[in-house]
Amino acid sequence: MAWFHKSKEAAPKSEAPKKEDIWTQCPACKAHIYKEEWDRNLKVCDRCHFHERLTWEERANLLMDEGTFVEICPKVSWNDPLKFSDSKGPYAEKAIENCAKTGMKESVAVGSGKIKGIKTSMAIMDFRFMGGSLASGTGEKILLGALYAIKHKQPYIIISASGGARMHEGIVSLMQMPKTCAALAQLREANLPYISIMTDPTTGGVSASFAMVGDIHIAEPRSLIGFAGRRVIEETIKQKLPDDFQTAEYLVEHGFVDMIVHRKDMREMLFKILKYAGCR
Amino acid sequence: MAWFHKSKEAAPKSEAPKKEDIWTQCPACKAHIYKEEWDRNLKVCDRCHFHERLTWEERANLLMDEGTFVEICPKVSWNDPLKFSDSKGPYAEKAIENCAKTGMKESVAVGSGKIKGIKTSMAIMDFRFMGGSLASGTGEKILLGALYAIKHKQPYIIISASGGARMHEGIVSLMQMPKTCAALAQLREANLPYISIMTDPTTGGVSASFAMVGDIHIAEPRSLIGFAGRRVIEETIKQKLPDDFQTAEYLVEHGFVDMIVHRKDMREMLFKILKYAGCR
Amino acid sequence: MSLDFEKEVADVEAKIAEFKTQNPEPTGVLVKELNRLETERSDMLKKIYASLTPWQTVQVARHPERPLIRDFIQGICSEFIELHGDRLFGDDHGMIGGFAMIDDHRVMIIGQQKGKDLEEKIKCNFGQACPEGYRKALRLMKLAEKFNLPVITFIDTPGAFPGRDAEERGQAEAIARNLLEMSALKTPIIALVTGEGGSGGAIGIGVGDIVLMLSNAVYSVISPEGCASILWRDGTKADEAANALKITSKSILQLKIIDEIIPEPVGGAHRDYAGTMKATKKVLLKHITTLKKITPRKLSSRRFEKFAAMGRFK
Amino acid sequence: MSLDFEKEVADVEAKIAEFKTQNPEPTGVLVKELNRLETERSDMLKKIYASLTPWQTVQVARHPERPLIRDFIQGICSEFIELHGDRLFGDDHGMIGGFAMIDDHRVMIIGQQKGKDLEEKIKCNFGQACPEGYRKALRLMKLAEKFNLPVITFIDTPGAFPGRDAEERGQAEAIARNLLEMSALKTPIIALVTGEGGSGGAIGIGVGDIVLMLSNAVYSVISPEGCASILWRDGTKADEAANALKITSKSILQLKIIDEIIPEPVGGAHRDYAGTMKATKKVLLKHITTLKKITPRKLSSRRFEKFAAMGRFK
Ligand SMILES: [Zn+2]
Ligand SMILES: [Zn+2]
Repeated sequence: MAWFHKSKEAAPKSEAPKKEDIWTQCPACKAHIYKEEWDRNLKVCDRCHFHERLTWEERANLLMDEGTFVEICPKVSWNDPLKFSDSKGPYAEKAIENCAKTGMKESVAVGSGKIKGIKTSMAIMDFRFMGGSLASGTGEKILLGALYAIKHKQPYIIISASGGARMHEGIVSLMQMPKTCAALAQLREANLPYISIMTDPTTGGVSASFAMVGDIHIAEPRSLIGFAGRRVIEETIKQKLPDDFQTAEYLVEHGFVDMIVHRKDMREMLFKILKYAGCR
Repeated sequence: MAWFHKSKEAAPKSEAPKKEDIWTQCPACKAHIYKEEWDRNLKVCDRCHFHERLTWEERANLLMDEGTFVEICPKVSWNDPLKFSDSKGPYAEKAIENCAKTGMKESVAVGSGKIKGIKTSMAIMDFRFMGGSLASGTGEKILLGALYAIKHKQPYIIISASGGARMHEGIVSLMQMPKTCAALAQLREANLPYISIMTDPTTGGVSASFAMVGDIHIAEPRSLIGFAGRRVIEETIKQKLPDDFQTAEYLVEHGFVDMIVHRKDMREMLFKILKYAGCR
Repeated sequence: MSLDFEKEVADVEAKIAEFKTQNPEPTGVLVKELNRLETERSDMLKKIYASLTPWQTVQVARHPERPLIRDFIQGICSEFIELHGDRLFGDDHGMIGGFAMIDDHRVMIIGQQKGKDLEEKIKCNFGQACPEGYRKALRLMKLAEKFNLPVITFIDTPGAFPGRDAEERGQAEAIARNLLEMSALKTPIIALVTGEGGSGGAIGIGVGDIVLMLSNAVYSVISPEGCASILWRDGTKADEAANALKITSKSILQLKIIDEIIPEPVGGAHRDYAGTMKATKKVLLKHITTLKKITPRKLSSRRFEKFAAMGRFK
Repeated sequence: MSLDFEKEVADVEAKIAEFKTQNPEPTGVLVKELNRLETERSDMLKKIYASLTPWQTVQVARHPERPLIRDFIQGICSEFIELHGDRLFGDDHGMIGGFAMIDDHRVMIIGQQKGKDLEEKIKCNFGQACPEGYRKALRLMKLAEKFNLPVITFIDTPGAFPGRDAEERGQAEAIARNLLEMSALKTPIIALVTGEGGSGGAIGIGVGDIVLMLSNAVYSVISPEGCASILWRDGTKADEAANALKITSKSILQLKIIDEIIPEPVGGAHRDYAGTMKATKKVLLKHITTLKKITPRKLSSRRFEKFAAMGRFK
């Protein structure tokens, strides 16, 4: 398997490799793992099966036929409708920083490409951009992805990775919930398949909108999926929650996720499902 | 209120009225009640609100504008596809007895009439005919009622009173469940309203078919409504069930009945709902 | 009950009460004095309510005497036939609904009920609906669609219930499903935020052709307290958060998220039920009449366009 | 495990086993003797299974080694992608389903799983599905409708689960809803009773364009034991009840409730999985091919006519 195409900007060759270039540490079980093995395993820990968060490029590379993924609305960007500031300063500054850090303009990349020859539209959220939060730009891009799928009679796949709505855009971010769902209603009206992939984390306003209305719901192992936060719930019910509460596996047992798919099998599974959905 | 029109065959006038002509006893709380009061109260006990089972004529009189209810398939009758006999003898004999006893040919009367001027089709089950059991004739009549409603663009109201499927007709009686529901799917396709009224009892195959797929679910107070029998459930779970288990009130709390309506208010409520449904 | 910032009004009100006790049937100069006091009270309220801070508005929106959906139904509708249950799991008392008549319009009314006394509040989960509440709402909307009835939702909730059971029964799915189905519903929908428009729990019944707010209602992606504790790392900074979040009807109208504000009587809806009902009824009737003239297909495509445009800039 | 009425077969089988132990590699006359014994066994089975009483058939249909839906999937399908959950409450292990491939046909398979060992049986509730099972089945059927996949249901259940929770979550509603929706579904449905077709729990996924039974399956409105205890007031009269209820595939075919019987190998499906799979696959493929040629609208109207005609006499 080599879904991770080599990075274009390979590290400059230095005399002796540094320690952090050779070793990495699993964020979950803290095991030390060869960086090469870690990457070969698609950032999944062999020991504890933890699935590390991926960037949107890594996901696109992982799932799409090489070089086929093309963004459809790369210019849609973050907005600051509230001129919002919090204790750490203006939202605008934070957004600009996030752009610089990620090379993205919003928390999602939306485009179209091929999975083993099947054309599909795809929205890929990226947790690095402000925790993958759902804001006006995110909602707009997800909507444009749905409209593109309708126009080109393609299926739509959304990969969620989000802590929820972006408070900094206030009520405007809340409205991205109905907005994205309204777009998916149009997709349904056009009788096109919609696959929702939930990765760690898929919570709050994202779980309560586009992530939960798929024809098929797939989750990566052990992803956190839920509406309210664990702490809020524990405060409400004055009880400790079980350890596996709001895990992908828990969601399967409670009827909200069709299947858990390991990252290495995701591309093949999507291909199979798209075939059942009649796509070619 | 005088929904109960006088019986055509009034009792022959004798010198002194007998005790049982003056008094009746509530089957639930055993209170002694003047027969006149009992009838005036539509066979509802003032003391414990028990709703005594009614004959189909009583229901038709109660709900329909006087003289408007006309049966649409009075000739459809019971059948004996299995040539069934049990320890008490042939089913055919029992069925003939039930016909004689009730003046009916099956456990339901189906017709069309008016509720305060609004034309409606209506199926009225009668518990006297073999416990209101669902058999081939019952299913056929309920289906014909739906088709009549579709043909004449009328709403459809079914009043259930049944212990469930009639074993004596074996698999044929089981097939009346999909048969009646298929008819109601046709009614839905025609965009016509369907109101299900559950009276005591509405259980087994009747609760698991036409009774439970109404646009609106109305129940008479304290009616027994459920799928499996209390004894079977208690044997399965090795626990006593609460007293109010499977009562109409319990069903409201669990989300399966829209409202409980006292017999005396039923006609007015149906009229109101039909107005909301756009009928005239 | 008077709020913090109404202290001086409370003083005048106490004076009025005392005056009335001492002068049960005032005449002449005493009438004049009473009028003066009442005018003073009214002017004070006008002044205070004309310049409420966002955080003060939150307190008005949450006022324990603020009219609830059952008050609106009683005040606006000549008939209400309550319908119960989601046909799947239960009947949520925190989300009610049923057929109702407003003048000669038959409609379906749906909304959160917070509860008046403690017993009712507990029964209603303080207006925090569970998945079965959102599913009941959807069932009733689908029924309204079949029967060609306009849907009117009354929104008043701190949020969807954040309980373990609610989570396990699919709070997220239930809200998401409603958003999708409401956007495509083929009958008019009017959504009115009467009190607290709390996040996903509010929008879960909030996808309307027309979206309205009472003037002192608030509508927010997160409670000011929640926002403060996350972004200011200090729950007591709720007033700052309330400012920053732009949650008042005026701000929300400016952001083009709602279509119209229904003005409340002087001193807030809780001070004058009748006036609130009258104002609300008038605006609802206007929109019902207009929306009924649009074909169902056109309605749902307009509704899509409306929400698609929210948060689309330049 | 051999059944009561198979005593003499068991004796011969014991002999064969002993013979094989004593003659691990038989030649000449010994081969002949072994063949003789196996022919004897086969003839006995043929004779017994040719004239099973209805009550004996029930025992075969309930045989602990009878193939279950997961066996059929493994034996018939080249691919199976299981889908979980009803998106409302839970994932019922007693009702499973998913995408599957039979030769080059993509289909949706749905059915009750009774479980093999005790642990699995408990997890599956012995094949007695709960409301969430019926709702999962419906969700998958709707998905199949959207994706244009034929639905194949495998029916094998003593009945829907008669538990308190199942009742409270709407066992009746869930089954009724399926009956209505299946009758109108716009994709082919083939229903196959593989073992026990137990009452409402069976028909809850049994509304097919084509309804099939394995030859030793039974299909009944009530279990013979249940019927006996009600109508004979004696649960041990199950054999009489089984007779009277006409629950064998032959009787049900005569009553025109099913379209075709799939013959099982000699001695029942549990004695020859491979033969059972081969026979089942052949019949399924025939009907899939035929049904795929019919338009969805035509299919659902034909399905309505089919069930409307059941129990219509003269
Ligand atoms: Zn690890
Ligand atoms: Zn009584």
